[in-house]
Amino acid sequence: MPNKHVHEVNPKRTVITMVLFVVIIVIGLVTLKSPRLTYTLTPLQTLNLVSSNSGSVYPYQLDAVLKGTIDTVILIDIRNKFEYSKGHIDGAENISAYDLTNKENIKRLKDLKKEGMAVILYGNNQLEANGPWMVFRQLGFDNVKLLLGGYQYYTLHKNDLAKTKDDKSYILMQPDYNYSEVAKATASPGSDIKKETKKAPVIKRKKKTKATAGGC
Amino acid sequence: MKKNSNINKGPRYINPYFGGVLLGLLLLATFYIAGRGLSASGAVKLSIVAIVDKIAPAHAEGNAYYDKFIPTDGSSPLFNWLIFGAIGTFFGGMLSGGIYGRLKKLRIEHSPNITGTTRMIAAVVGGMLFGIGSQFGRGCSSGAALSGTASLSFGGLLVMVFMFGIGYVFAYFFRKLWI
Amino acid sequence: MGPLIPQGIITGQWDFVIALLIGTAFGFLLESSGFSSSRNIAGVFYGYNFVVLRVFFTAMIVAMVGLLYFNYLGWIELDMVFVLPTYLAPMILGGFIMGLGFVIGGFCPGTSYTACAIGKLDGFAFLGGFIIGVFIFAEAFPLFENFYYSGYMGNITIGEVFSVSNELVTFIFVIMAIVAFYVTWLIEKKVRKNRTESKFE
Amino acid sequence: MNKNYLFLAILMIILAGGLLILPERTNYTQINPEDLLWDIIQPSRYVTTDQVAKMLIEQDPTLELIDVRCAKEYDKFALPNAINIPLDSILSPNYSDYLGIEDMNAIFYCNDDILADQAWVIAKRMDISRIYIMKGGLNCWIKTIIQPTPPPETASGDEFDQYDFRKGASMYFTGASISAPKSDSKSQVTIKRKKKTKATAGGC
Repeated sequence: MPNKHVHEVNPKRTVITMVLFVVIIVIGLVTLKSPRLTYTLTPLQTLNLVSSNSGSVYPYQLDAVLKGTIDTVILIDIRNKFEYSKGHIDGAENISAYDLTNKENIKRLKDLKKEGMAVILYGNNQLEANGPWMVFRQLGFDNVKLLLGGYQYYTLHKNDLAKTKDDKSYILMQPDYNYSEVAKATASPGSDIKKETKKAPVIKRKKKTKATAGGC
Repeated sequence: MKKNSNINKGPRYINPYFGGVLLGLLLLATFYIAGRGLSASGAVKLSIVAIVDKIAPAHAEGNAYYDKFIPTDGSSPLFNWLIFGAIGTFFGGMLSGGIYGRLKKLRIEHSPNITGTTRMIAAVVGGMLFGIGSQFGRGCSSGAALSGTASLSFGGLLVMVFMFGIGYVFAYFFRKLWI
Repeated sequence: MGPLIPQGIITGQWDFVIALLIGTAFGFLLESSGFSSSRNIAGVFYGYNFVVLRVFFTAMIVAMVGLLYFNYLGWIELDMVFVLPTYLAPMILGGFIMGLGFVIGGFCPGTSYTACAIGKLDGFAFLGGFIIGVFIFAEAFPLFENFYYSGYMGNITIGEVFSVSNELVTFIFVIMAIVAFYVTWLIEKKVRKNRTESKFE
Repeated sequence: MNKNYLFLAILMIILAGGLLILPERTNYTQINPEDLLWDIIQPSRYVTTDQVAKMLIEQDPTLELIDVRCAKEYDKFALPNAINIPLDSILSPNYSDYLGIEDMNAIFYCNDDILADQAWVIAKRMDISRIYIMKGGLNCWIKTIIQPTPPPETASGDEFDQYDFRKGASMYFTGASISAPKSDSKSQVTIKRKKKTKATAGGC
């Protein structure tokens, strides 16, 4: 072989390097931790779900559950223990939102799903349970539902839940005001308020407004 | 016995596949560290920008191409990853040449069918073409063709396919230069 | 985890030291594979020495496969790796001109550095020509500025263009590379029979 | 043919073939569900209408208000300089550029909280940082900022300060809408879009 160089017929080092490379990748694959929980809905599916309103439970539907005519439903109060002990919907269990993804609770929810039980999450209001509800729907728990109105609405209508079918006050997303009208209406200049206008932007004092201060 | 004489006679290069695997791993390491591939032509471009900017700053600013590469914060275009990479490439070549005994006095390598002068002219012309082409192609054979394709860039693939393809098309006309 | 510098894990002047080290390794590998000789490189066009194709394709498939595995393992974020933007017509023209320059000059910029480093005057000539070429381009840039930016397709990957997964693209590349290695091995054997010398210093 | 080369070729094919058969993995750009739930529980994801008003008045350059209601509602009334990204198109590439802009605090709002919260959860899952919800939404905005009610006599000084601020803010927002035409608010949106690739630019 006059033109074949010895290095070319001897690829030992190439083999060693490639094998090392493969070993590193294999080690990586073996040690790869798969996450405990995985999303089964894509973000787009989630978006369609929340727009469709299909995972919600209306307060009047709760009536049948509480009266015991439907027994395939479990209520879970996602508020903390303190608030739960102050008062809760009859028959509701307390699993605070912090603990919802615990091993036992996930297992429990899986079992409930297998048994065909529906799970209704509620918090003080719809907003409080909305996030946890969305998380569980994205994880594939399609038996998890969200109570509209939350605990606050429930306490108001504890005794006449069935009659709230036509009441829409708990349905959020509606404007309470005609915004553009309101914005214009208050614009009529009042003499004493006008002085304030000049002052207002000058306020330099940093008032620490706490998240709860708005109070809506 | 015959084998041994061969080793001593032939040039001492490493197995091309070994070189390739190592180069591939180096490229991977570069992606891992810098988030981009290897590059050779960028250094020349930046050096030219730096020189033109030094000699004729007004001209450099007037030209959209130079202006693109002059750092806006007033630092020198030379203070760049690409320049350091190119300096490294030069010293790396020198190191390898030294180890394998190829680091010798200045010489021209050419096919026995052509003169040294012809080879030099061909090299300058080839270099010029490469200089122009690499700017259109957004990189040379290492920056666009190798690193670009390795990072799965479509543009990198285009440059690679056309570079080698055209090379083969025109190889016949320039065979005198090489064989 | 990676890439380190874009994620700000390595900062400051260290990245220039790293650039220097990576460059050194790059130069070493180019030179020791035989890229400091233009006659070795040009062999790829005439069938007597396919070292360029071997090194180039091996490096490419190893890096591609590695990149995708690293991405899968979460060691590198593929989204943050620079994907060369595609400008269709200028890049085709660029490839065209470079191909011509390649077969005439016998080097590419990276290999010409290493050729210079071991004292090859034709390497210096190529580099000189390269500098002139870039300078000509920059000076003439206003003439074809519009063309230079034409055909922009963004940082598009091969998989996106052909609407297949990048894994499949890589797999096809690997198969093609291995077939190319075998075929060129056969060609090289045939061509070398008629030659006295096929490898050069 | 050298056996070693055969081995290398087969090894390479197996490696590349392995890529094809690897099970799908959740995208790294999405955050882990447990972390998502944890983030949802944090009250720090809410900002009050007062904070928003303050940022608007001070023309905080990091403020990016995002109106997630439908375009019809947005056209009727929106906060100054708010961008309209209807909830159902929050994932569309036309709008995703507006999210996750460096150094910008994106604040979602709607009529109340729910739409904004839904948008927030989806955006958070996509690992977009520095996003918030304006608690109470526009209903609360009107109630507290535009039509503030004075606190009872017994209230603390802080509350009176707050009322003063709200009164001022009310004038700022409603009064300003007369002197500087409100319809301009849409054209004032000059928020730069996020660059497509964060990767270091420039090759050769």
